[in-house]
Amino acid sequence: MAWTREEVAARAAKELKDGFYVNLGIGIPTLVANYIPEGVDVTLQSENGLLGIGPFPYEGEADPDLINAGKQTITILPSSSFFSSADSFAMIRGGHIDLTILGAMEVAANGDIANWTIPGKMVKGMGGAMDLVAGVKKVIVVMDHANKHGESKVLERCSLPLTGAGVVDLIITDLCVMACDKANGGGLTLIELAPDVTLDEVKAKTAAPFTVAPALAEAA
Amino acid sequence: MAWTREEVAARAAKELKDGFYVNLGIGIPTLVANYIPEGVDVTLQSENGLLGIGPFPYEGEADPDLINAGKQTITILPSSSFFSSADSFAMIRGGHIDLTILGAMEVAANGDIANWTIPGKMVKGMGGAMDLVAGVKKVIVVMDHANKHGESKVLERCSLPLTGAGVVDLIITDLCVMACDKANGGGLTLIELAPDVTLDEVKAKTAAPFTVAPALAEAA
Amino acid sequence: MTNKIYEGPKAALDGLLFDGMTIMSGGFGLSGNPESLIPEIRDSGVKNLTVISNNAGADGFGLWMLLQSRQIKKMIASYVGENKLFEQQYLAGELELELNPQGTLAERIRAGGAGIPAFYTKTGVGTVVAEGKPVEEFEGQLYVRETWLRADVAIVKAWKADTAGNLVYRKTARNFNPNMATAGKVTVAEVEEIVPVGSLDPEAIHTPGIYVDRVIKSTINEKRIEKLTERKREAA
Amino acid sequence: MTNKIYEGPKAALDGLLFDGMTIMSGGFGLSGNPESLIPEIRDSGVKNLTVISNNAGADGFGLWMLLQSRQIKKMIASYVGENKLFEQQYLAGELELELNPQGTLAERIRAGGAGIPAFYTKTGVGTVVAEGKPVEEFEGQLYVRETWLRADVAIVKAWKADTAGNLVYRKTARNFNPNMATAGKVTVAEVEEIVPVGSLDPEAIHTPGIYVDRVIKSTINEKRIEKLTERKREAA
Repeated sequence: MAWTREEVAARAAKELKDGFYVNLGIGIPTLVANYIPEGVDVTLQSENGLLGIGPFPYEGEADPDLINAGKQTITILPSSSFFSSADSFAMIRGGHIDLTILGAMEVAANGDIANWTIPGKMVKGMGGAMDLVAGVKKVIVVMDHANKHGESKVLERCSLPLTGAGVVDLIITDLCVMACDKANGGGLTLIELAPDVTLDEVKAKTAAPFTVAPALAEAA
Repeated sequence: MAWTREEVAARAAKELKDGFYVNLGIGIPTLVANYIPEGVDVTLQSENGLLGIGPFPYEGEADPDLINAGKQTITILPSSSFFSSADSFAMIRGGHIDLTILGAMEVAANGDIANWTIPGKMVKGMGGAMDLVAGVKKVIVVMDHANKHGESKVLERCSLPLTGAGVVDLIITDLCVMACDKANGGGLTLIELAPDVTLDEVKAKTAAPFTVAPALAEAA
Repeated sequence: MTNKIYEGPKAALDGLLFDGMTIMSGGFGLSGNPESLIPEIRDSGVKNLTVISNNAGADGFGLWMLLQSRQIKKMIASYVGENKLFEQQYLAGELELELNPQGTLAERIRAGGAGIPAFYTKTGVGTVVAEGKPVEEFEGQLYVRETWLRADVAIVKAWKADTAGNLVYRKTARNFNPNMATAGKVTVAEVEEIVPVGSLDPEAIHTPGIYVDRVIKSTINEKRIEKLTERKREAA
Repeated sequence: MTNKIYEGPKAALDGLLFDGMTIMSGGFGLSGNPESLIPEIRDSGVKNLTVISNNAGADGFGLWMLLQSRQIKKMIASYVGENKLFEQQYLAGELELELNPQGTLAERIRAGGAGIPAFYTKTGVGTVVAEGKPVEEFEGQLYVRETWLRADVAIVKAWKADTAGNLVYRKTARNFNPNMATAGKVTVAEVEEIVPVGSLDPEAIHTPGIYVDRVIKSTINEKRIEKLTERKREAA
């Protein structure tokens, strides 16, 4: 049985370590904040200029001057600090954020990611995504394994314009978890399967070569 | 009669305009603050991270955490603000300071200035001087016209290592005031003489070609 | 001191606007926008603007006004989603768009204010953003060279100004505003409150007065919320 | 949260020091120096240090201690005047010195923290500072390319820290400290007071806690004044 959106978020949350500074993208990544493991204290950065995102405000207490990068109203914590956009991206570009979790339209075996544009169809812009994938120490992609046409979003090479080249460390989909060896030019390793999802199913639905982690291979 | 140090400072102070942001170097330039004309409000910047230098503290009130770039204890004004060294030099390099007044060992007809080192003799460093001459909108040099050996400090070309190339706008010495046409590659024009100093005296004591402003030429 | 306080948006922009000029406008989404100055630019009728701003406003609000009036020739931004009018004009070829990664945009603006004509960043290497730009290796990694951005006029929104032009911003409404304040040939700030010098903590000034030429009290301060997200209070 | 508060200078530097390492040390003159951490580095006996600091201390004080103990192999600084010991060692060829314009030094450190391996500046063009470096024209003016500076450890002095590592500095003792705090692989801060989270104004944090790995309360906080300048109070 494939993982739900919530389960994918929960699985991603297991990658959080105590003391981490983390930037969460919009969509499933935002849900990760709901599954931070007990005893793990992470600080969430919002690239519009906040370190230490708190929970959503109570009804009637929203402040238009206090939003996250997804433009949602939020609150702060006692440890929070505000800063400018240039300072915020100095923090991101400078490698000070431990982990970012982002959605994607395509991810490739070489660690490339495409998540910002479909030429001729979508004019939105990359926002801070290119900075995050280039600057953050560890990049995790959470997404459906296949698009709505049933085609694999895990590819040998991306077909869409890239957000970043050779930047992805880990891919968490509704079917499985794959590690990408970006330091060595790429190469995917299947390291975990969703419950009742088989290796054969992943093989059938993945348009990229991958190896299987020894533990999983034995189990299969 | 040549100008005294104080008179040179007073003459330099005439270049201050209302609303100017100004950085004053160490030595005679610091004295300029004592001669700011009536009705002219200038804000003094200190490159160690302060905009709005106040007077020296009253006896017994000096604060070791509040110094100027010459490491003298100072005070602040109600309009003052503190910032980091990088922010301070962003302000300087970015062309936001209207005027800087600096001392020099040599100035050349092409606008070059040397004021930071004598090879083999002096190991101190340039501090912020190179940033100031490169970044500030208008650069004024105040100095003795001759060194202690009686040799002109106004030269055709500097012999000492430069602080900046083609950066000086105005030279105020104990003998005279000379403008430098740095925008057009240099060229000095004598525009003012100290009382009782003659054109011939300046010619004799200046090791650089210069033209004489029409008003002065007529008077001569 | 030359007086920096102006009586209203019209006075504050007087003499500054001309066709073909470049304007920076602070804000992230609809947070921290110079809400009073934008309509004044619209009313001035100035044309062929290049506008540098992270976003392009949203339906009926912010820079959207200058799109609607077709005063913008080119936008330099990082994200223009959630703006149908923008998409229409762009796809119809009526609008030029230069998309920048948000951090590159912020740094280019900072560089403009700091006298740095170019710098290298890892952001965008291997993507369309790096096309046509020098790419160079430093310590075994590739970086792309980006250049500074400066504007004829920067308009920013702050929370408070003192009469010397010192500014403080409020919460995440700070965003691009302090960086843009440094990168305009002339910087005009609108604020919620103008206070006497000495009222602001000198240790906590976000924009020193040297960067601010003209200040007005905001005449429009709507602060529209784009995505209201709230939680219920637990029962006692 | 991992605990950032350490019991003293020795604990705060434990495991961080090694021969040949690069250390950044905050301060301008004797203002804002990490006075407790420097003697601890001396006592550790670590050798062949490259030290990046605007100055090199003054007689008996600050980095002077590490010169005296001959632990410094190379200084990167903007001004080392008023320091006879430095001059002696340098002229005797016992010490390497890389002089940087102060603003270039500050910006190189900021660039190190901000992931910018190189940038262009007008400062130093046509001087020895530009020798051997690429010089390029932008918009009709020449600029020299400078590279980032980073350190194995940055030691900084702040006024207050909270337990999340957020720092605020005091007056002009701020200087290079916030920039260096961003550019160390590990950053150790000594402060006059450690306060609970929530005690510092989130709008006025100078160094967000993300940059600070270890915090101690200063054990030495002498703050020597180099040039006492005062004025007399007018008679009443």
